[in-house]
Amino acid sequence: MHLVALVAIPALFGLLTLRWRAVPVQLGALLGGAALHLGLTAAAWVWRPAPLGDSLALDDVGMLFLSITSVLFAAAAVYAVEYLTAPTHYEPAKLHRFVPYLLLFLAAMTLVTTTHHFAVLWVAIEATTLASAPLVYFYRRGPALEAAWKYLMICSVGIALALLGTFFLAAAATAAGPGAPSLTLRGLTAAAPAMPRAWLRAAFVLALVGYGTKMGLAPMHTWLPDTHSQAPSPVSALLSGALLNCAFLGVLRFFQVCLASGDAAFARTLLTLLGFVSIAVATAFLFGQRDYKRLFAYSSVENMGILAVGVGLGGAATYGAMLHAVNHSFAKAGLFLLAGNVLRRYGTTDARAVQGAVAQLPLSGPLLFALFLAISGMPPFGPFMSELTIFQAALAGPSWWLGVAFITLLVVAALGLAGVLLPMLQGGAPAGSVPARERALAVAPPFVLAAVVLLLGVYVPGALADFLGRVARLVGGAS
Amino acid sequence: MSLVLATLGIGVLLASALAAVAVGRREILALRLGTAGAVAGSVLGGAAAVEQLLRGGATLARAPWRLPLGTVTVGLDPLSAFFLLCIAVVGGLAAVYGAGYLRGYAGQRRLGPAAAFYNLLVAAMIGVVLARDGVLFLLAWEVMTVASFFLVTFEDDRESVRRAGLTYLIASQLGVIALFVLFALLRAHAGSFAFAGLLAAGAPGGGLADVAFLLALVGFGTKAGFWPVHVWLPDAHPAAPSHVSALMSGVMIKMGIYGLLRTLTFLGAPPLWWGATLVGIGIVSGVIGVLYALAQHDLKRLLAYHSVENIGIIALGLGVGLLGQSRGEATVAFLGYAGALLHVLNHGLFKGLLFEGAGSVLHATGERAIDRLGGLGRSMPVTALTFLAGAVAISGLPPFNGFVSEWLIFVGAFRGGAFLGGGAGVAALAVIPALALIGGLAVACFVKVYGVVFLGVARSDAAASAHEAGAAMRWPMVAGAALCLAIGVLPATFVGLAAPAALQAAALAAEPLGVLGALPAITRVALILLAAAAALALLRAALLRRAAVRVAPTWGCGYPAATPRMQYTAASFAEPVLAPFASLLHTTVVDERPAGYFPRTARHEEHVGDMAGERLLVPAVRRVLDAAGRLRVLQAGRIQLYLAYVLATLLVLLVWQVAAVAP
Amino acid sequence: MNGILPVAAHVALLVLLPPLLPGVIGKTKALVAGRRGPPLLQTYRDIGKLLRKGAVYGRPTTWVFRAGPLVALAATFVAGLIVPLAAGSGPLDFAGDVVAFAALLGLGRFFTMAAALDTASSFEGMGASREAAFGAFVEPGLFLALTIVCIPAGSATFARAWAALPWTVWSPTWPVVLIAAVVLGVVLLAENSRIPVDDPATHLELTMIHEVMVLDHSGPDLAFITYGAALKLLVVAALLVHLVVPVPAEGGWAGVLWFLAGTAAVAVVIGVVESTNARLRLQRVPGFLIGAAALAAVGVAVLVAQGQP
Amino acid sequence: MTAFADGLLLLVLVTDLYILASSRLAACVRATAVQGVLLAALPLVLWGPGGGVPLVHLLLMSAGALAVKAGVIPALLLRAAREANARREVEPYVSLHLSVLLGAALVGLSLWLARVLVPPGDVAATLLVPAAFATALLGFLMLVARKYAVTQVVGYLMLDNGVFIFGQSLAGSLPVMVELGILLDLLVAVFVMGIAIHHISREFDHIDTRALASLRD
Repeated sequence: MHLVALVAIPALFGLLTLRWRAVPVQLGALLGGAALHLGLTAAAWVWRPAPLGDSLALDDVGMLFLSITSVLFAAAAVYAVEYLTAPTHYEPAKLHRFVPYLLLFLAAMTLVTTTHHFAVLWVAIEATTLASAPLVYFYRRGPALEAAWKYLMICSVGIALALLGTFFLAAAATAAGPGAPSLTLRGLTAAAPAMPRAWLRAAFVLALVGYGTKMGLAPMHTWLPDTHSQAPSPVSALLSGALLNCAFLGVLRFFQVCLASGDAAFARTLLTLLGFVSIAVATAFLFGQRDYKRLFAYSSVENMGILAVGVGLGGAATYGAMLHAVNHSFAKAGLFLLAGNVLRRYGTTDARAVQGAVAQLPLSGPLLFALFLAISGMPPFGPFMSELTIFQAALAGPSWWLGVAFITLLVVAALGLAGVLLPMLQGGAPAGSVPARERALAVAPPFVLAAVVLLLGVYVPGALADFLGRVARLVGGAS
Repeated sequence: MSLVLATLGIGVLLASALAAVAVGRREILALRLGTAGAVAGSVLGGAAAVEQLLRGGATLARAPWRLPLGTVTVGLDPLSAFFLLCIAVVGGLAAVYGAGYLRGYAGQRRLGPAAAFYNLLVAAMIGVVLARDGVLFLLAWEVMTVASFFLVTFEDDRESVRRAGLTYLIASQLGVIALFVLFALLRAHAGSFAFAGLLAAGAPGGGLADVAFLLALVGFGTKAGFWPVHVWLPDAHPAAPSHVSALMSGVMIKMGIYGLLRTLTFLGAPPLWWGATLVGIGIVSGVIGVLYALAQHDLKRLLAYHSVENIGIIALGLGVGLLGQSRGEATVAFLGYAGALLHVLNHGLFKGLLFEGAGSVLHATGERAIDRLGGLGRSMPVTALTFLAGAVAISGLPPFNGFVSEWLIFVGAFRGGAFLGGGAGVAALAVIPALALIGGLAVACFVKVYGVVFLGVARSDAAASAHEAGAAMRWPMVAGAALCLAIGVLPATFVGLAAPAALQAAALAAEPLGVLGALPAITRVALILLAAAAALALLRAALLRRAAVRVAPTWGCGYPAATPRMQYTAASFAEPVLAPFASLLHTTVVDERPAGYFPRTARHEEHVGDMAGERLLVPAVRRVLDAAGRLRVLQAGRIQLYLAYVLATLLVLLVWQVAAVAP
Repeated sequence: MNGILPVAAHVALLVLLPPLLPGVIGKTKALVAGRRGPPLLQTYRDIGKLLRKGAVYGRPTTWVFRAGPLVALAATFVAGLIVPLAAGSGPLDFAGDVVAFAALLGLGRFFTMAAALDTASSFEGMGASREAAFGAFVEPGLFLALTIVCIPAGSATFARAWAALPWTVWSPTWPVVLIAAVVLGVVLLAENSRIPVDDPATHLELTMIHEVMVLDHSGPDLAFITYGAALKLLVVAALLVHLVVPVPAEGGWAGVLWFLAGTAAVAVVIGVVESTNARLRLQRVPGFLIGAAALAAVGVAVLVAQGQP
Repeated sequence: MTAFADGLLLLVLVTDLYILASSRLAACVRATAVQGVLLAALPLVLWGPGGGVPLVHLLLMSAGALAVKAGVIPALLLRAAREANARREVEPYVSLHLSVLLGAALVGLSLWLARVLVPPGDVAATLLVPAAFATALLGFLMLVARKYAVTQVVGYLMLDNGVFIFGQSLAGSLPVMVELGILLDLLVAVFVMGIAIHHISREFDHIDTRALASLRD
């Protein structure tokens, strides 16, 4: 029931708000949905919900991504209330174009994390695209339309490939043994050892390319910068922080089947390869980037590459990747929320038009600086530790040069970020300008996210470390 | 006990940093809090270091705190303690100076963060020397970089400052790649990030030690400022507020030396070429550093290049030490390391002092161009006197401290040349003329600086209306000068502090006999020198009491209408020194010769750019960026193109993977 | 060096002998040129006269201007206490004293140049600039020459180095010692502003080096400078003397005699060199000094090739 | 049944190539509808009575596919094309001739892939896998080659049809609910795309995606 409630409550609230457009209803549903979802997720940590058959179940991997999604959604919801109702910004009347889809989006993402059925997984991931496309088009401008169109087309095409991959897996399972094959994780992992290798490989390639498109792995990442630059900031935060992870979970599920088959080496190679390509491509685009929201989007591509590399390398690197998933989600969501504050102050996403953000935005500016350092892998923030974990595992692995390439790319990418962000952050205020008076609700969510990222940099609670270790072992790593 | 003090010091520093930020807009209060914390933290750290050095041995403690990837293990051994001492002394003095210096910025800049990042930087440096675990070390190291980055960009409304900050960040981060790889390699070898584990695992073999050495050289050398990875240094140090320049030049770059020494302790007996390499680096850094310093017209930039020079001297000492170690010559090894270590302290003191002096000049005149100063000795007597002490000290002249450390290195090199034999002997011999040349050039440079800035008459209105710095700025300079003199006069005491660290670096159990027996003689030399000068002064006073003393215009060789602008300038002063090295410098010349019978204007300017930067590194970076820029056409905006990428990726991967298992 | 007597003898030589050297050089030059020249003791007389005079100080000068002559003289004097004169060691000798010796000369140069810049005169600045350049180029040569004599001794100590000098003609190292002597000769000329580096007798400020630096000094200060210059000549010449003349290590009267003879010979040689050479163009001086350093480096290389170290 | 099924699949391939070669939007959409009808027949032909799959399941699938693929979606697309007043695709990125040639190559590739990926179980059609691959790949080619939003959606539909064809080999193993969910998702996707096309034509006065290339680096 618990699991059903997790999915159903936001879905129900979403459908409800589609119908009733009154502002209090919209706000209440948004905040209430977020709170309920967060509460249910927290409860799931204490009382792990019982699975409903083989299809709806919450394992440690799902738990990790569910928790990230839930927390980020709460942060984005609180922020969005301020963002959408601030007098200077958008009239509350537009709330109904926002809240229902956001809630449906949450429902879809929750379903992704809680299902063990590959076809349901596919349906859920496709649903995330469909629910979030209207959000991308929220501003109803030409570029927003373009972004939404690209998002819709590219991700749908990718997802279609993933569906083919899912079918291939079913075909492989059919070939594996007598009896009707099942598309649940349990059924597939059981059948995996006997699956014909060609089908398994083809299935994984399709899933990797398909879900990888949604996840933002290069060279399928192309929709990501467009979408993130056009969507409202809280939506960008959720897209980068939560949605990409959900797509990653899709890849991980396929990877789990490969692991069970005993033939995971090829999958590791592919993950590592695409991971490195992503990091490299993203790094190249970070330099001289003119739009700071696009900048963050490319940084997400880079970080998805890091996750892929971590899982691809296995061992301790996988643990690092899981830790990094948390770090990246929180840091990136915080960055996008702060980007919203910057956008509101300067009225543009052009990085060159922004200067002296630290002086102009006395709260958001320093916070943005801190999260920039965090996402750049600077201590004492979490990404430093997770990237160091992946790196040292990579260096200790069979090809030490992979480790060197990894750390080099990461550092260069951080410099690319610095090259764009520092000129925005630094510099004095122009004469006569007054620093902005910032509203608490616009700063509190990113502040909380930054605090978590900081905490994870200096102290990972033992329980969390154990949990992440279990997650890592589930997806072929070691703690 | 010492560890408790040191960690307490870090605690005080961090707490005061938080407090300085927390008081918000009450800038002066924030500054006071920060300074008080910095001083208290430095005192605690210094006490810890002295206690540890006097007691000897090493202490180790593990905190009940787990980093995500390592342990919080801290420790103090002679090597750490000696560097801790340097941090505490220079950090404390510069903090007091900073309290006076930053006051002038109140109302224009946020002082709270500036004070906080200062304390954070000091705390991070203490963390670096205390760390006994690779992860904690790297963490402290990066925090050090971040904190110093914020300090460098304190005046971030100036474009040049922002650029310097970015350069600094780029250089630091590229350098730190090598350190990451270094520690990961060591961990792969030893199975642990803990230093104890690295030591227990013994020397890595199979070329790994060589690789590790090279990585340490690049990684730590970038922070230290070895040529050619020094390029950030002449930009960043002048950009920072002067007390920060003092701290960065004085001790932060020495963290690179510390890291190098610490790494060497893990790598076992050094082969000959390590020492020879360091000697080579030392020669190039030292000579190039001082030459570029001579060519500078900006006071702080000049001092920054002198840091490159002095790091070169330290590298020479380390090289001599390594050479001795590689040949099992304990005396040579000890002398080299002791000289290098003492020079770390010495350079911290006199470079701190000099940057503080430069800051006072900047504060009083708003001018950093040497050729627009002059005559400040009259209006700023304390600054002038202390700056002179620093100038003599940095030139390696008695009776100041720079002489003592260079003397140790010289003596080590002489002994090395005599006893090492073969390639090691030649390398040691190469140190001697190089150090001599560096010393001679340093004398030339500091006569130039001191003469043009403080002597003669003012070349600009700003210089003419200069005033002495406030008490908070004066006293640290006086204290620094006094310490420089104290080490020069009482070397035995201070070499005694460096000796345990040198022994540790050289992996020696006991001090080689008789090496330091000559130090009391240096005391004698210094005292006789001071006494002789004093006696002569008394003699002259006695003689002049009976004779007429007049003050008159300077003899102008017959030209009656001399103006301040006709004084010798820094550029002209340096020209004959630099002329033979012209090919080593990257000089751009602006030359407007007088033409016609009644020439109106004539101009001659020479600017020396950094060859390593402008010929080597900047083009390399630009090339990489251009390549990245060319990739941008991939994101051309057309959805069909994007879908084609997906299709192409799919087909390639599918055909590759399926063909791999095709029957 | 132990005992009062040798120390007293050393200090006496150090204090009394210097002004004689310019006299000997001057006499030699005069003789070569066929003139009578000034009296041998002229420098003593000049110093005495200057000490009794008053002083004129330039208006822009500060205490640095007054400190210059003092520090320079004091530093040279201490260097003189280190260097062995009429014996195998000086009163202040210690292991590594060679380095201190060179550094003390540097200190003197530092303050002389600083005092020159304190006058705000472009001429004196020019002199200081040239002195700075030549001083910097002299250092490597000086140290390399000292390396040649110190390496066989295994120590940067005058007493040890002089004791280790090969006084048998067929010793394989004597050509190298000869190189050291030649280089030290060049250093001597440069350090003391003699021809061909500088012309102490020139009368055009634009071409001077040392003289133009001290243009504004007068009275006792000038006396100190004049005396200091002579002292420096003696102190540096003492190095050369020990290379070319077998001053007995135990000193005594024989030591004094050998030393006086050697010093006189050096002074005469300087006089002859100054008479037969012209001053080099300023731009060519660095080449001259660097050439000397290169020669010394060759000496060191030969030493290494002989397996000496 | 094999021959019958293969004939059906051959017809699917013919419609694929027809769509690829056609420049008129209406013709493209109609051919899609024809393909939808063929696909709706596929489950019945493949698994027929006694094929081991419950008849209800087959009928539901068939009816669903007919409604969605041959009914609603083509109607939606036709309306969108009419609304945008677009008749024919003038200059596609890849010319029609080249498209057909490339299409033929992709069909070749599909046949090779099908030789390696031998269909498991008792699927009674030799052309099933190649036809699935070919339809999907040709749909992809449409997506890459064409400029108009409507033709792009047609390409997407073909891609999905390819997946659908392959899915028919698994009719036994997928619960009908899931299959219908997939169909529904497809419907909603195309529906959303239709809305997007509507907005595009209103915003830019046509449905040429060249206008949608302002976001770039």
